[in-house]
Amino acid sequence: MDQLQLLTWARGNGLNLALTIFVLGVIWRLIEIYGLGRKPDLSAPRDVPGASGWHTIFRRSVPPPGMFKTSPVSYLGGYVFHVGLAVVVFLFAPHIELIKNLLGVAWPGLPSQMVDFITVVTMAALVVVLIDRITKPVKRFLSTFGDWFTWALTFLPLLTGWLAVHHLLLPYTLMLALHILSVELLLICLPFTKLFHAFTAFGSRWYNGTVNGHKGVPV
Amino acid sequence: MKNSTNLATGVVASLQAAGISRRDFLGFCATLAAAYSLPATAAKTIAAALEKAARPSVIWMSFQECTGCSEALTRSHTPTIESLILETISLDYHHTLQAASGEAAEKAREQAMHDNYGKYLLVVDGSIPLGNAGFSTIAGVSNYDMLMETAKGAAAVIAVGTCATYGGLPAAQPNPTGAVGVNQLIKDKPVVNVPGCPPIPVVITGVLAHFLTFGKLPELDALGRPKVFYGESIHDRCYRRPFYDQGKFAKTFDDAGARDGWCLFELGCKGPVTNNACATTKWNGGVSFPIQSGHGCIGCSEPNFWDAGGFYKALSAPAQPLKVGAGVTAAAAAVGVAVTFLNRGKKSAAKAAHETTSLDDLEK
Amino acid sequence: MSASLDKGVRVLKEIIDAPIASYFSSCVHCGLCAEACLFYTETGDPKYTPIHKLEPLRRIYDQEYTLLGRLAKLVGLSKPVTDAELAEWQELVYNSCTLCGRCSVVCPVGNDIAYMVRKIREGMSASGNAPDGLKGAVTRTVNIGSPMGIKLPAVKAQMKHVEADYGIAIPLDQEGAEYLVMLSSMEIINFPEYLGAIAKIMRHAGKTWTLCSEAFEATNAGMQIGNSDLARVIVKRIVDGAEKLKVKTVISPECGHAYTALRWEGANLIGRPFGFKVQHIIEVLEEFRLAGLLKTEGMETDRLTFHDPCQLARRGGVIQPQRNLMAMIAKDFHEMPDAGFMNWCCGGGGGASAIEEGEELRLEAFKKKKSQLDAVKPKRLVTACANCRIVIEEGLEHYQMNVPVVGLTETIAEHLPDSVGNE
Amino acid sequence: MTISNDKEFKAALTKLDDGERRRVATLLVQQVFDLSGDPRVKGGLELAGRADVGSAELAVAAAGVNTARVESYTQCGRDTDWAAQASHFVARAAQECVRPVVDLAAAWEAAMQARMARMCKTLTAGEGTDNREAEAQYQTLDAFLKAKGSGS
Repeated sequence: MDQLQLLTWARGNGLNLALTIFVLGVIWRLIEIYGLGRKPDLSAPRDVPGASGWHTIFRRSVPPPGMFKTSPVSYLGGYVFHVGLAVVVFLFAPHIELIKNLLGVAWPGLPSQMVDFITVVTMAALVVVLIDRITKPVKRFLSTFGDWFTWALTFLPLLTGWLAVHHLLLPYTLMLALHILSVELLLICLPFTKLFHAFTAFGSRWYNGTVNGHKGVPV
Repeated sequence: MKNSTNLATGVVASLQAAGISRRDFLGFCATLAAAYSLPATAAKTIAAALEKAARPSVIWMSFQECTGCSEALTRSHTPTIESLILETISLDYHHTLQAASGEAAEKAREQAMHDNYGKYLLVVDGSIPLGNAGFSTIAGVSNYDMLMETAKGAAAVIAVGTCATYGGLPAAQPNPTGAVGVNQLIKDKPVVNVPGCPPIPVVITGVLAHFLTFGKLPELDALGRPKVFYGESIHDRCYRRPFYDQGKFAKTFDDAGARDGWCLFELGCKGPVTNNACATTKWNGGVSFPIQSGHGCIGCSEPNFWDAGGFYKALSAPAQPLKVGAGVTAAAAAVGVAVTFLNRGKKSAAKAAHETTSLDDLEK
Repeated sequence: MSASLDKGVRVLKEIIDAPIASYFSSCVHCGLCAEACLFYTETGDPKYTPIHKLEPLRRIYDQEYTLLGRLAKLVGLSKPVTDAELAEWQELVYNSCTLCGRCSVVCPVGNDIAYMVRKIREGMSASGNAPDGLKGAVTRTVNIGSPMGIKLPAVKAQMKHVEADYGIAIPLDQEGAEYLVMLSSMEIINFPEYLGAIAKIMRHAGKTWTLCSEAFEATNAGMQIGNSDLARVIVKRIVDGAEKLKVKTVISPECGHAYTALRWEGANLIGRPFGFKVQHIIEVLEEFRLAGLLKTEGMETDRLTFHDPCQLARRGGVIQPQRNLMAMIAKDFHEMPDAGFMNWCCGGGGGASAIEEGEELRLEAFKKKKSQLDAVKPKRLVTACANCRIVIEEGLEHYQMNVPVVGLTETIAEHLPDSVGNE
Repeated sequence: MTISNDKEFKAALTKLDDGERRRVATLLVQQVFDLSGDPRVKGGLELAGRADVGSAELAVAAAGVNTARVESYTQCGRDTDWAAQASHFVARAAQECVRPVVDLAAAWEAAMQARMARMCKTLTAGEGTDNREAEAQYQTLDAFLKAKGSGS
């Protein structure tokens, strides 16, 4: 199999396989998690504006009072790499083209050079959060194989994509194939690792906001 | 064209006979020097070498092909220097071009092989079918047998066109004839791949000129291609590249973006994964190349380009219609519901087995 | 003597629900919850990271309720939870967690960690791994009626004392009163002034109220130890008492977890909504204030600050009323850093103060409160939880700080005119 | 005149000056001191009982008494030992005696907390209702007033 064939496989059967597992995994895991249900709260609710699951879904994206200065690296690094990932994934024209092909929806992209810059910043942020994970006692204490593995899963698509665009290390075609394959690996692993927080974080925030919102606490 | 003889006629003389000035010839040499990354003074060296070069014997064999490669080389709108290089070689066998036919033609080939054993160049266009010897024969001889026999005495083999290099169209899925390229069969001597459908004429002549000038083949990359012509992707040298960098893409072939010359990536241009010199040397004497004409690169010089997901599909788009559909969703839901059913059962069982805690139950 | 690992695991299987599944699936090990926990910030020991305190529960969830976890368990790839492990976790689940819920409001993915600690305690208690101090407290509550062993005669003696002190009669078992006033053991034992203050306030506001001889104790050690069966027994007494006396509102005393037990867990424990209202005394005071029934006289002139009990504020939703009340009587009021919603726990909530072996850790964690107080340097500290009050007083004593601690209710009462009694 | 209820008791306290009130309060607390035995409380009471006590001395004593008070708290959820709790109220009552100024409220509080101490003690044996401390306090104040009256 030559490079173009590998690329074509990655764009064809590979993508098919990865998306199949991804869709399968996401739906299965979501049902598995939320199918457990919860008991209704029989206590009399306290109605306070702003105290609800929906509010918390959004509000929790902002650091609670005092937290930013205790962990600036976690917050800054986290913001930069999450926003950066979102920009790179959803605003790079070739990626939009993929989404258009998959879902039939499209939107304007950003200039490729800007995406290139954001990719570098995002990778830098990921390296910073990795160093933070290694050096901070709490993070290191909590870290399992899954944490290192998912870091790599997130970093590789950025790195291979960036290397491909810049024709570094390997021929573009091969690097592009590796880039797509790394994304496919990410898709396959996402439902079964902590990366699934991309879906459940919203559910978790909603539950937290709802349970505490019932008490009139806008968390 | 005539059945060439082995007479050593000066290149310049023959060029002049064809109405091409020495100035034009030197210009051609300068182009080659630049292509090979040689200093400007090398143009003179090339010119001198070409002037003195003996006319080497060349055997050109066409297998499963469309003659497009030969056409590209010879049927230029106006006679070009590329086509005239052919005048400088002793093209001893080319069954499309040669006057002789039948036994006489085959005899010419055998004669050339015999006379120049170990020194002649073998140029091949077209792929070789391995599925059945009868799929493609010349004078009753299978392509495979003829290639192997002729290659034996060749100094080097130049595979011209994507069919000869990688199998090309005949090898496209499902490859009914079992077509392969030359370098999959010839392992014991240098094989230069000059892919393209067709290859850029100046690249073909450039390889020949290099051989004539320096007596050896140009430096090749991992795919056997001359690095000088295939070292960079079309995307990298494309004049529309700034639009790619700015994120300006034509969405259809006739929209405002297309008219303004925006990048054709989203229309399926394969420039990024295609290594060739189209964007720099261009075609027809530097007039244009596909992207300049408003059509994306189809990647014709890359292996398996026929099967690379469609000419009009962006590189980042799925190469084939995806099959993730209702079936997968239903299966996923089934797994989820099954697990949930088990989970609920487990939870209920735990609840049913719950013995109300009394104070004693706090102690082990 | 029947607690066992099996029972504990079974209970954990029973309590795992969709929120818990979602929370565990969302955790990215960012460790931010540690920064919100005073047991980590003051010791620097990563084992006090809140989410880590739930590790046994996480494994049970994974092994029992996820398909991949089930498969891993089937082929022996995952480590089962052991009794020794649960015993080891006792310190993390009880001594070093006050259910203050700070972690729950900082978690970026939205995990309500305190919710889960409350739940894992169900399994810990069922497996016999609850601390002795809490076992004693819950045993006394169920058998005697109070976690501190107080019986009705002690309450009656205190009523008598307060009647003499304040010159106001204390109603007992008066059917049809508007308010049923609950007490915490702490108030019966250590702070008789609370009952006096209530008497004064109710007289001032012109409200009818009563104590209940069958349900005077508001605290719920069953909830603290994390056993819903026992918590139900305890809360049922109050429900029965309130229904028997046909009161409109039950007032939870100045005690944080009693409020949570009654206001938020109560109806869920007995499995039906209450027919009466539950309010913390601070909410009642705020209602009186808004209705113009609270006419205070004079202002405190010394520098004051307020400590928000976690269960009242962050976990209970009562944050502004105490400030409105302070504004009525305090001229020189200053907020501590992080006060209100993000206030730091005293270090002794959620049953922690009943655990003797946790005392050293508690004093270590108190450094957080100390630094908050150092930032304000108040002359006095006002709070609304008897347990906070004692834990803080002990901490202040340990760190040789001279800041008297008083309850808000009694402070308000002091500013009410002595219209009838004491003459 | 003899004091027979809290109203008269309070009225009598009102008429005293701060120094006298300190000494009366101290006498009332010393009456229940046998329920404590804490040396810091003892020392504080001895100091407060002196007519010529200085404010610096009082401050030192107050710190010691406060420590005794906090240490003797029964913590939330712990089993109550009423005898120990009596000692807590003795310390709390004593705290009123070592204040810089013993006003009416402080003297009253000292008396009330002393009664709480006695009440706790009676709870160890009985039902806490056989508390005669109030009467004992009336007598003590009577005696103090008589001595004061004969002295002046």
